[in-house]
Amino acid sequence: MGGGIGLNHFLLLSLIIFSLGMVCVLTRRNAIGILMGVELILNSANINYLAFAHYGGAKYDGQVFAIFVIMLAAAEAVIGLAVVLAIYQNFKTIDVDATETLSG
Amino acid sequence: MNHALTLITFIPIAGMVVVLALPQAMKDICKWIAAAATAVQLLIAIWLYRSFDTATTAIQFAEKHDWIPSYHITYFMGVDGISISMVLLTALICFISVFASFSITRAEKAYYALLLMLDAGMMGVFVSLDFFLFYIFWEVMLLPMYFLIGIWGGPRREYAAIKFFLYTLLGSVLILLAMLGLYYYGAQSTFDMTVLASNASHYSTTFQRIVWIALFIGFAIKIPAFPFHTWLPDAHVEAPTAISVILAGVLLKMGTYGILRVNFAILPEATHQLAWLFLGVIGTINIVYGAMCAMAQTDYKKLIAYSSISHMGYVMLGCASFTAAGINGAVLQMFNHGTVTAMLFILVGVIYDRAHHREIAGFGGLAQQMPLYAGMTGFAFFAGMGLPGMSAFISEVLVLIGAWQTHPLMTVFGAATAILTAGYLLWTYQRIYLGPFNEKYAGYADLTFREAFTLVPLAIIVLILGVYPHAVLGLLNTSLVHLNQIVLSTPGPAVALLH
Amino acid sequence: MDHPVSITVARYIVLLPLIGATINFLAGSWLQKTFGKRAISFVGCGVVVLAFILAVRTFFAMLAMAPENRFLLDDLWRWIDVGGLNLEVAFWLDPLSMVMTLIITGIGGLIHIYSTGYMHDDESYWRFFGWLNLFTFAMLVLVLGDNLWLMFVGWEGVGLCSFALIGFWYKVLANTTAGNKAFIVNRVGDWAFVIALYSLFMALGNVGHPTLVTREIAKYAPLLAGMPGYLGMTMVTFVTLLMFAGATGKSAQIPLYVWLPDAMAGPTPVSALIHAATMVTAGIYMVARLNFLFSMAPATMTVVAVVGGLTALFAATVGIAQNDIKKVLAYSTVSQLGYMFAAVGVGAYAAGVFHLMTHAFFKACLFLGSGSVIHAMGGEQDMRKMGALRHKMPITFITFLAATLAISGVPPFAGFMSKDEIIWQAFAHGHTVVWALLLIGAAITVFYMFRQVYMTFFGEFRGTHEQEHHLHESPPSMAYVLIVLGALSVVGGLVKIPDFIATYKPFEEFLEPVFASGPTRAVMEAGIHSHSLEAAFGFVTFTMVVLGWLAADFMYRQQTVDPERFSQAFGGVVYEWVLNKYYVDELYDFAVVRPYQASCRALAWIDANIIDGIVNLAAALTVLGAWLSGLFDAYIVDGLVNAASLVTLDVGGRLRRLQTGSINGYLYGILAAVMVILLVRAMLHA
Amino acid sequence: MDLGNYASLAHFLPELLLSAGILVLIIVDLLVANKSHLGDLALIITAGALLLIALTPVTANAWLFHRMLVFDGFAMFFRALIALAALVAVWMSMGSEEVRGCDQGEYYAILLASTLAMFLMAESANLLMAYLSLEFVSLTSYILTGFLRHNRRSLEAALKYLIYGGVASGTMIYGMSWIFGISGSLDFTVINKALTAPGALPVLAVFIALVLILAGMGYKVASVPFHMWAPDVYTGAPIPITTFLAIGSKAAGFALLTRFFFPAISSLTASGSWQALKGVDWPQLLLVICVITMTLGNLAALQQTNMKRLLAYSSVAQAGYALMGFVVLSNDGIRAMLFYLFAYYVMDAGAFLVVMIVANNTGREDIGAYRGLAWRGGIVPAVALSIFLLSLTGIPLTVGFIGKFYLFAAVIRGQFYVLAVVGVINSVVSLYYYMRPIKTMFLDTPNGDEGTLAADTWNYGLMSVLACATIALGIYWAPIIAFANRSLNFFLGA
Repeated sequence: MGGGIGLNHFLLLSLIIFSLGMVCVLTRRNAIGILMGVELILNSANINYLAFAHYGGAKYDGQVFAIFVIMLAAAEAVIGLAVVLAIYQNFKTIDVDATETLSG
Repeated sequence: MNHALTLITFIPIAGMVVVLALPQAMKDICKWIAAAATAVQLLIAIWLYRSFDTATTAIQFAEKHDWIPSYHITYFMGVDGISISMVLLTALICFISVFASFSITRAEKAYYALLLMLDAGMMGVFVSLDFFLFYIFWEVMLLPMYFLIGIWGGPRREYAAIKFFLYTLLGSVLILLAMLGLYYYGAQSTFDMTVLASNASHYSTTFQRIVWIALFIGFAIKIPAFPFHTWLPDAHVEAPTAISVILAGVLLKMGTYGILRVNFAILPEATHQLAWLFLGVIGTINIVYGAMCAMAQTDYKKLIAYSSISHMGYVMLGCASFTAAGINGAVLQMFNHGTVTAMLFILVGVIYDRAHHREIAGFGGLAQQMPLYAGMTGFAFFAGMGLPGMSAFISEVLVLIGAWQTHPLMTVFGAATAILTAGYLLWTYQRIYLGPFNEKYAGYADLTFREAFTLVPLAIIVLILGVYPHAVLGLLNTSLVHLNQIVLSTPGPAVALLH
Repeated sequence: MDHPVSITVARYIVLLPLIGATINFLAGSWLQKTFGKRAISFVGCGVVVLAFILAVRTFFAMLAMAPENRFLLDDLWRWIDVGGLNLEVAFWLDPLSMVMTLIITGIGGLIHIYSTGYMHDDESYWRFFGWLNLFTFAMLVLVLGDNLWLMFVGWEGVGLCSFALIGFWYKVLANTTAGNKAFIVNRVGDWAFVIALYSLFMALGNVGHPTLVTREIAKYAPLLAGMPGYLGMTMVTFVTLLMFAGATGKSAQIPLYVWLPDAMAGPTPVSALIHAATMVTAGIYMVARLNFLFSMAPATMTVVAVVGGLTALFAATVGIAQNDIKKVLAYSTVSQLGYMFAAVGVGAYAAGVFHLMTHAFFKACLFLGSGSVIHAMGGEQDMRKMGALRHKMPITFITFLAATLAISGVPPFAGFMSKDEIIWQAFAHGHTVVWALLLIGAAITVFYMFRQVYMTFFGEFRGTHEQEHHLHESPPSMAYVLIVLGALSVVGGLVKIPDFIATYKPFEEFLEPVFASGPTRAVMEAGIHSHSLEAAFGFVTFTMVVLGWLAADFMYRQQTVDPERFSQAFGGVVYEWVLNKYYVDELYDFAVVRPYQASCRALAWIDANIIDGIVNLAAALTVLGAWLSGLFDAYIVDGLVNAASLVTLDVGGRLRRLQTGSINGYLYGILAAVMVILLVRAMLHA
Repeated sequence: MDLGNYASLAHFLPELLLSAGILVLIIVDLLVANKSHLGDLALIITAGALLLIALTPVTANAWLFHRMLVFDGFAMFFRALIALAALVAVWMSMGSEEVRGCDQGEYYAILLASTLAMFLMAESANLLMAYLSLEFVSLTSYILTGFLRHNRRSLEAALKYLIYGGVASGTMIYGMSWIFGISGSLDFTVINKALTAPGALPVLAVFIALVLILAGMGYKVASVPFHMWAPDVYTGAPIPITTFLAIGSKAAGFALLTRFFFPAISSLTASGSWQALKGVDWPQLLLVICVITMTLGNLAALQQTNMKRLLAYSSVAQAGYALMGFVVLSNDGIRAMLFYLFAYYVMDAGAFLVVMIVANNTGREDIGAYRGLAWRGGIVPAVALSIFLLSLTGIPLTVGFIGKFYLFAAVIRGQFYVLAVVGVINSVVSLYYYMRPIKTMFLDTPNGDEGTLAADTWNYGLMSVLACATIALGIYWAPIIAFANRSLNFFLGA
């Protein structure tokens, strides 16, 4: 690939994003924040799919996959927000560690 | 009557169903239903005994049906000389123990239902010749035992019950693994014990030894062999009288029976090489250790429990002797210990029902208040000491006379224990029944008719087998000699025996 | 002997007492309530007397036979048939067991009759006769059993009865303790005995004849010659030694004699029947019965002779210092048994059995006499409280004196015939040491016996007034028995006159066939045969007897010599020792009983705390594991979270939780897991 | 054969019925005022689906919808199992006090949707389809878990489940992307060809990818270390949903796991054992996970006092047992696993049902509510619960024992002796906590404050059926094993 941008650059990028997402998920105390982290992870995957699809000889499988991921991410976010909202209505906080009635 | 064995095994289940079906109002008659069921069982057992052909080593009254063909699991029942005596014993002890249970007043329906279930389980173990079936019965019996100890037991019943359950389950899972090993690595995939036995030579020596030891531990816990015996005293002390009777009378025998039925028959080579250590030495330890621990007990029932441990040691030693006399003596000892120890536990129960404690030190001079009871106890104690003219004498002599030829040193200890046994039994007798009368027990009734009814038959059997042991030996001899031959035909142990 | 005559009478002789026992035990208390003690006496004595009559008839029938055919077998049923061990329940009636049977049923019968008087006031009269009958049965099984296991049945059976009768008055704890002691000490002997049987069975099996039937052993015993046994002995020596060890238990020899003196706790008729006349002689009977075996083991023979001699002397010395009228007789019994063992030990089997018989006569007489004294004294047994009884109870006195003369070996009383023979045989067979022991023993015997006679019947009465007032001759049932036994003590020995007087020995000839085996003959023939020498030694013995009598006479009748002078010799130390039976009981208690009990307690503790502890430990470990897995979640997983969340939240009580509710915790968990997995993977491939 | 969209529908009837049913439910929910019969409707629909499954001939294996789904015996088994699970869940929901307060229409619609999703999960033959169905299941599960809108525990559980699931699936698709990259395809058979083809394989990459994928699938079967959501979600969700997750979702997870790890990336040898990719030693990894899962599950369960939580941990341990059949890499193992999943369905459903009955009556889920149950009018549920728990322990005459028996048989045959010993030791340990409720119900005497139990035919009926099944199948299980055997064919056709 000479000096140009190649598959490995994309993979590296996606790996970085994946890691960022992981870190975000692990450190955020706030439900929204964690969901954002999840989004990052999903998108890192998307980058992979697209990159592989582009460089590999495969048909449009990768792109299709990516589209579905985006869509499902939205669905997941919706539900997540709904639940968060419900919790907020009930106990006026969305700090996940504050919601601790479980674990007996 | 070619379904005799199915019948004898499932009659109690039928009884159980009836008992459970009874409306609460009629709970008083469930004891009689239990009695009837066990009585029928006893009759069938006697019929089997009368029509058993003692001349052959073949399986008799065999019943075989496919069960799970895809896995070669069959419903295979049958008896030979080894099991027929145990069938007889089980039927007898269960019959007796029903009458020993009449003092139970709490949740009778459940009690008798469980008792009958236990009965069926034990009977099943002795008649089943398909290893899988054997294992099912073996485990099924644990559950009623758990509840019988746990619900109707003494103060520490929960501890004793779960201890018994965990302990024996640990043993049986090892048996399960061993069973699967035998199934897969044998000449052919089967659970049929007779076939497994005929293919014994197929297994490699190392494999045999591993499986043998796994099986041994499984069975040893039931015997119970040192050092796996500690569940027994607890279980006995907490269990109600009738359950102790069954526990000591039948349950313990299943361990040694299993060793003969599985270890000896299916893994003769490993048996030949390992028995001197696992059966001989441990058996001898059982004998001496049990007797010495019994000497130091302050609880009447615990003392008897330890004496059981001691007496079961003779069975193991006898098996280890690999002589016709020794192995016959061993199985005869299983039978005799069953009857004698049943008497002992019933007798303990008699006084416990009245005094509600078992502290030996707390009694004294009971012979004046309850002469009949004292007399009966004396009889049972001397039977326990293996007094000549009583059954246990014959079996212990046979065991030792056989063991002497292969393990003299162990035999010396085994024989010496006769002194120790006399020591702790006589001392106990003196402390409880003789000497100045402890006025605290004035007004205690002597043996009731029911109690006498549970004791006298056993006493008669003890005497008959003392003067005419052939009644049982006749059953055993052929099969046991044959089994012994098989074991002896394999290469012996590399280790030098303890001479 | 290979072709015994088949009979059926033996079973009746044996079973009659059993029937009596059964009736007494099962229906005794009822009979006693409804028909009174007569019924019991009728049953109890009836069966034994009947058995005696049968025995006598059989005896004469036997006399009618040719000596070599005097072997009768009554075969009942197959007892054990396993692994080559084929045993019948069968009774073997030969001259030896005939003699024993006559003694057991005869003397036994007399003592039964005596008991009707002696035990008359006991409320559990029926129980007494039940046990007495059962004992008779067991004893008959012992002597008539045709194989050694059957013999052992009787052997332990009599032990049981002895136990029960010693502790007959069980309300007194001491009595029951004595009973336990007797049984347990006997068991020690039995231990050796059964091992002997095991080895014998195996040895015979190795030569192709596994058997324990006495006559077959006799047949095949020669095959055992030279066979190596255990502990470096030959098999025969090993076996016979162990058998003798068993005998020392049953027949109260050193070192197992300790139970017999205590056994005097039982009613006096019991002491007479069991602990003098019959049971304790079982050991001698056994040796005589197995003479063919013992004769093959010279080493054992020597041991038997020496132990016998030692016991004879040792027990006699203890007898000197006893003040309890029965204790004296007890030790005298031990001593006399020693004589018998010495006899069979040196090879004079016939003499041994002969003394067994005469001893049965006079010792029974002595015990019953003492019983009648105790009866008269209202239970008093201390001779120091007696005296001058000869006026009040002449029959007892006369018979007692006769028996005393007999035991002292004064010619022509029964004891002389047998004891003198033994002492001579000891020397004749070259056992000089044994001879010396027995000789001294004889003198001491005379001394303590006459000491007893003088203390009891002479001097002036030393008891309380009501005792004196109460003194009376015993009822006829007892008196007649005494007379019969007294008479026997006088004339009972006339069935064998010492050779230097006349060759008249029908007794010995009667027993001849029993001792016909090669080795036995050899042993018996061995030694000196000189009538003049025998006469000389007879004289020596007699002088010793006279000396013994004089000493007693001076000290206790004329009282010209004060026994105190001797008892105080050596500062009284010796006396103390003798008085306390050399502290042997204390020694055993200290060396055996206490250590054993201590170790039992220790073991029980170990069992409850360590062995069981291991099990509980396993359980504990599981729980610990659960707890640790909790810690893992709480500290490792959650800990990181808290490290991160200190800023935002109170970390509160979450540390304690097994399963934290923290989401981040989970995620950290996963991450950690993935990392670990990858690391492991990397290592695997490094 | 490779069916197009229309042709596929013939093999797709149960799913179609469910889809139709979902719509019907929603519409009816909008129309009728009395919602009390929606449950019956849902029950009928589920039963119908089950019926269709029963009627479908398993003869023709096929690729559906252009190789998106596969129709084969293996799929059939899980369809049946999941449908049964749904049936139980619906039935329980109708008898549950908790659910009665909820919006019936939505509830049942989502429940059925979840069922449909699980079907797809069991059938998916393509990474994309796998991801979609898995997410579908997840999304519905989140909603169902949080369905008790005013119950704090429920909502928290939902949130945790969701976030956890999001991360897990995210990780999974990231891993999938690598597989896609390496094999150049999403289709399982193609992947298989590509990976098993001769030539150098980027071993480490593949391994990492598999580990990441495992995170996603492992969280569905709740195996350590991806189990940590289970206790909270099981405790928080309404009991019928807990049951559904425990038996249905877990089953679907196992289906996907098996289909991916066996047909997709391993190859079947003639001897009926499976050959993993050379150098990629995920079997060892799974072996470790299996051992840790059963052990940790049991140990953690030892300390629980809340019945739902205890059963949650027990279900973790049970997953560990089932994995034993997975790691021996043989058809024996898979057969045993299938049987065990079925057995687990019967006994675990029963156990949760009894918990629900007690909760209905006493409103309590802690073990204290069971004190002396047998002696205060609850003898039937007490006996039933004992049967279920003993079955979970693996005591003979219960289906649970047979399940364990087959698992250990496979393990022994595969010569994993250590695993076998660990397994049996674990079942001994498990006895201890399974016996605790039994002890409490029979050996303890009630304080009197626990309240009594009123028998209701609806729940007791199902309970009795399950209890009888547990015993009956423990005595004669030939049909089930035959079914598992028949289901043991993966369609690998071109």
